[in-house]
Amino acid sequence: MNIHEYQAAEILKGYGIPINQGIVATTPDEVAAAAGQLGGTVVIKAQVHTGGRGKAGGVKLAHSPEEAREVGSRILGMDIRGHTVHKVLVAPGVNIAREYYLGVVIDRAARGITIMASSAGGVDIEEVARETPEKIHREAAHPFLGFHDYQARRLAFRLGIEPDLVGGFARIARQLFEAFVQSDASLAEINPLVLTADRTWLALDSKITIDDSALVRHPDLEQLRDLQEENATELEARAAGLSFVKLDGTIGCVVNGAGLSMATMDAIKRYGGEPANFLDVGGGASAEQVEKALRLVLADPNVRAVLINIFGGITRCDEVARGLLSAMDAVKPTVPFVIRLVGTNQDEGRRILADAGITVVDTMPEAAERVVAAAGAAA
Amino acid sequence: MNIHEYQAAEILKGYGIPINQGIVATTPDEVAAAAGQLGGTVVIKAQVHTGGRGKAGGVKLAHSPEEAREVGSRILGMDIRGHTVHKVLVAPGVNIAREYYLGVVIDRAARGITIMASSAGGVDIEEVARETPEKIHREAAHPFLGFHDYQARRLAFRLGIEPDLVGGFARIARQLFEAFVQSDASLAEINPLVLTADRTWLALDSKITIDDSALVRHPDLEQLRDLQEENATELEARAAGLSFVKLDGTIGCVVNGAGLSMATMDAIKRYGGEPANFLDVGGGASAEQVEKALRLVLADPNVRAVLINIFGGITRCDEVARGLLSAMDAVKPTVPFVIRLVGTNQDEGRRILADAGITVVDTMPEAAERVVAAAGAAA
Amino acid sequence: MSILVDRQTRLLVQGITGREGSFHTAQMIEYGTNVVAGVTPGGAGKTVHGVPVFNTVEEAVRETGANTSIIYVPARFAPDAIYEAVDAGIALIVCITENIPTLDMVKVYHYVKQSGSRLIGPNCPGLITPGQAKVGIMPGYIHTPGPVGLVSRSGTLTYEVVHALTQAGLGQSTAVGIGGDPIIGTSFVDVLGMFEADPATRAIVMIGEIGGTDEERAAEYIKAHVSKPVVGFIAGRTAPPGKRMGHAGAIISGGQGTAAEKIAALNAAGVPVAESAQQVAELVREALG
Amino acid sequence: MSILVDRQTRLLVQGITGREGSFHTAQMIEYGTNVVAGVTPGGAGKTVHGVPVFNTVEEAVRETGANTSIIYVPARFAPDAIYEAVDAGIALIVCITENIPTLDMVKVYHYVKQSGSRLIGPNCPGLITPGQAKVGIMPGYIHTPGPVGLVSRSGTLTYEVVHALTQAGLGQSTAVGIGGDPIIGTSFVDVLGMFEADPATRAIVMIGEIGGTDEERAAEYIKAHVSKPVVGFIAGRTAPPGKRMGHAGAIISGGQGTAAEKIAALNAAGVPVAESAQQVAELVREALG
Repeated sequence: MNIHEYQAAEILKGYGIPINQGIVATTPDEVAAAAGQLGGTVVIKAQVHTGGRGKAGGVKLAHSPEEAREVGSRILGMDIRGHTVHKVLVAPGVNIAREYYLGVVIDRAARGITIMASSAGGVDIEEVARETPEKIHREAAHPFLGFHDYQARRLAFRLGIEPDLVGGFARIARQLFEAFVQSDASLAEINPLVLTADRTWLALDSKITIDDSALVRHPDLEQLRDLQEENATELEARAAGLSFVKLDGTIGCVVNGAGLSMATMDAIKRYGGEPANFLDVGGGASAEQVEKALRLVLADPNVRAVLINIFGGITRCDEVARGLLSAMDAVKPTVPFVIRLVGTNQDEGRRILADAGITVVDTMPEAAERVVAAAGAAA
Repeated sequence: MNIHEYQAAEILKGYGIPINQGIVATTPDEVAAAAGQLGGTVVIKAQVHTGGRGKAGGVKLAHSPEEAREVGSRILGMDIRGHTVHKVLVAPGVNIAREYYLGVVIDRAARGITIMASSAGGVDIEEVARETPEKIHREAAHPFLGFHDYQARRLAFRLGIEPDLVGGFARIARQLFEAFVQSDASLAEINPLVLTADRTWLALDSKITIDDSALVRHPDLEQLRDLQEENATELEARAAGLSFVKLDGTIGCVVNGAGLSMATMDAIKRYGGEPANFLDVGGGASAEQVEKALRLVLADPNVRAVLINIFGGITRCDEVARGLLSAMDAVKPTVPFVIRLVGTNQDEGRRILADAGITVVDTMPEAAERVVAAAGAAA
Repeated sequence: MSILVDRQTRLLVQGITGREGSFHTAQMIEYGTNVVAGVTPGGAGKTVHGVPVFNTVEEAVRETGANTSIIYVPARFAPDAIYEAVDAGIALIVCITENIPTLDMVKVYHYVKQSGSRLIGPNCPGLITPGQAKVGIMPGYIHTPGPVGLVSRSGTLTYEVVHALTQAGLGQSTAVGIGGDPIIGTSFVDVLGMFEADPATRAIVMIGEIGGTDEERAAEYIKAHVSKPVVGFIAGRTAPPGKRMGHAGAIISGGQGTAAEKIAALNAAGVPVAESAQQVAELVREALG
Repeated sequence: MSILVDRQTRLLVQGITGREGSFHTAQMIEYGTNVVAGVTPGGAGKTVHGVPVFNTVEEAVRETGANTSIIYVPARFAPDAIYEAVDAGIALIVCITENIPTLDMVKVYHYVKQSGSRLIGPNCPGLITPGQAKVGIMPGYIHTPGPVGLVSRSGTLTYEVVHALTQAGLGQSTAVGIGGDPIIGTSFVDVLGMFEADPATRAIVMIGEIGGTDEERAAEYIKAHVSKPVVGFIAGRTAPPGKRMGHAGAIISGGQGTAAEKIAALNAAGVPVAESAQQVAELVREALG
């Protein structure tokens, strides 16, 4: 789960990290009031769950409440990579001497947690990783004991930080690690972590992503979810226990299993179609799940055809067929659909569907080819 | 550091353990008031840093505030193994179905933490360990990951606890472990942990000992220190950075090093004397430390002679001799003393002391023999 | 021959009295798996489909000689169940449970690694040696004994491929679902090494998906250490970056983990990557000559 | 020959710029120890008594080939210093620091045990191989090379015994102070095994004290594995139960750890236990014939 910059900053503050305390505003008036309260130059930052805010014009300076109001009115409501800006963070301007990157991530290859730091702060770290990888320094946390103090100091020394500033940097690195672990994060980063002109450390921008599987034990973090930021259909799917991702194509997919769902999308693409979604109804493919899934898929006005691809495993195909029929009956799809049903008792299952006038195809390539043709015809 | 039962109970309560909430009282009137407030039968328990309270008459029931006042007046001021009772805990009477022992200790042999449980609760666990060791069940905590849930359940199953009560027992075991770790304890035990007649779990009596070396990071626990419970001289010694233990004999000891101090006490005993104290001035034996040490030792009216035993290691004996002289000069001991000084530059050191009219003996046996004789003559 | 599970498997089911555990116990017994014990705390004395239930894994092992365990307990309790199995000396632990927090798995992974046990999963369908033992939730009947070893991060997609292989007359030595989470106990490389060493396996199918770099590592490993033919299949060519595609581990992040990279790595290691289950079967048939 | 430290020792001092670290660095150099590096975070570029200082142990090892480390940092920072030394591959780590919390040491002990390093201490005087290397805070001049190996939980009491041995013309192979804490990296048993294997050691002196059961284990070990003569000395016959006698580890608790039990165990293993340092020397002389 993604949370906003200002929420991440509040979490980090709770672990002792010095943050550049700002004020959240949702209207130009609030932006002006915040700027007035903070005084001097302020920075106004769009709060959206996507990167590249700066390049998109979502981060701007203002030197007076009036200017802040004007900037705020431009940023609020702006679209950044498909995300509408509903909130901005108004924060004091900072006199920056140097900028660093500090991040904690799950390192899948090492099956552990890695702490990363770079003197190339304030820019996209993935770009740094690609272009000047030698500028990123890494420490692997011990799986049981965590991030040793000496490792935090070693990062500071490798960044060339002066002896009198090493302690402060190392403390923030350890606090960030602690915040990461205690929040069950999959990412926690400060970018930039700045050294101000008066030689103090300040987290200017922070980002935290929470492990979805761990949210159940963090009801406080679950509260930070911004429903405005999430796709309505994805929210509905999650509530229904379905795994759904909205895409831009025209062919709706209802599949059991995540890998099979992806493979189905790939097959559609191979035959020249564009999937409208990823949708995993789960291994069992019960009638209720399929019905919910169909409703969600058909709610997308872009959908011109639907491919239902079910591998009957433990659940027999005849049962799946009956479930499909009742689901189709309940939903009454208005676009063409192609059903592929394979597995235990597949002949019986297909006969049931055939009796209802529904043709079932045999292989995934065939199903993909047909649904792409159907979507083309429907266009 | 030892803390009182009522303090231990408060700590355990903070970790979610159900305790038998009582009221601390320091006067018979307070005892009566507490009994009135709690209503019904109460148990009045002496709060002293020693075991065997029950046998000593420090734990009694009372069935009315009047009886409680009477019982309180008998227990308050009582001496239990050399500890004067200044406080009692007045707690509600409990309808006990079964009693268990649950404890967490440092297991030196395993270099780890061991969780112990027994169905022989409410009695001295060391006695159980001696006489029916098969009644004590143990689980070793993982040094990094701690006490697994399954281990807590396994203890419950081994104790023959019914399935519906296993969860509650296991939870308390984990909470006790957590309290132990978070408090840097060397011992945390609930004895007895009772199952009440209405099948709920209740910690009736608890004990926690804190690792002295860890107190520096637990200022909150340091606050629990009961100065009335500690020997005044030991407190003064600790404040001066000396390691001092009061004993019952007549020969004061001032030694550098813990092992050498014990060996010195042993030597005194071997020659028929009784040491008045253990005292380690530290490896360096500076003049200030020796002076403080001498003052502490001489403050004990039982002391009839003093043995100063210094091994001059890194610190040269001539320096130690000068320090000793200035310390003796400042303190002006009124009882005979024997000095043994060995090590670097010992001849020079002894010459300095001889010039001041002080004889130095060569070996520990000789020193012990002389000081025992001196103490006998002084008696 | 085969790998990991066979007729010597003496299976323990952790969470046997739960809905999933009980259902799949019946299915596994029906397939012929030797299910010797179940564990549910407080369940001692019961039986489930004729299988005796114990309070602790230690007791179950002592009483029944169980050497393999399959875990169906909820995510909250699954790490503890794995620790219990490891500490009781279970050699092979298969964890079906989904949604175990990643930071729990960091500890579990290294705990298992330091022990003598092997963990398959979590969030996996389990594994099967056709005709001998099914330790998982896959439909047994689609499998048939034969020379093809399968290793996969996916569930139904694996069934799809197994089905295609069986229909094409190509049986399987063992099919291992290693799981769809970011951190799993047994990787492609581990299983590839076992298939390489297994005389019954003559060709290997590896089914990957987006996320992580385990397929790339597998490609390197194949190049250096695998002499048997390997056919690949990678799901998620069309998946967008930054979106979790069902499995917690199926996500392209930081520009890493794309299907294109994985396919390129496999091709560079001489592994053809199929575009459908049917094509997997064709490529395997070609490889077997 | 000798054990643990000798002319090949390349010593690193962690906490070299502190008062203790600096003082003892001078003392060790004066004794002839090859002190090659020091570490103090932020101290890189300095020298202390001619020894170059580095920011990290890793750097010090890379630049100087240090193979042994002695730690003089305060208790708060000592566990981290040990972790750093272990992770940098230091083979022998000697921790002088006193008052490290016991629960920190539980973790440190097992961390070191799982590594390739050995830890001596904490709360120990260090160790010395007379005439070759002094890695500790003991007065070097009282030692003289010879055939007696010493292992002790104590500091000044060891000096006392060494002094008596030297005065009696009995030199030492190596004298190891293992430390007075409840949990220490290296036990009597470990050092006894090394002395047994060391050709230069012909007799062993073991100096114990009240608390714990390590002396009892040592007695069992001696009975089973030590062919060389061993002489014991146990401090604390007169110590009362429940009172910490200076050392955190010197406490009789739960009826365990009394001097009487330890002496009985040693006697039962054929080890005579002396009542004074002079008697230790006499018994050693008798044993050496």
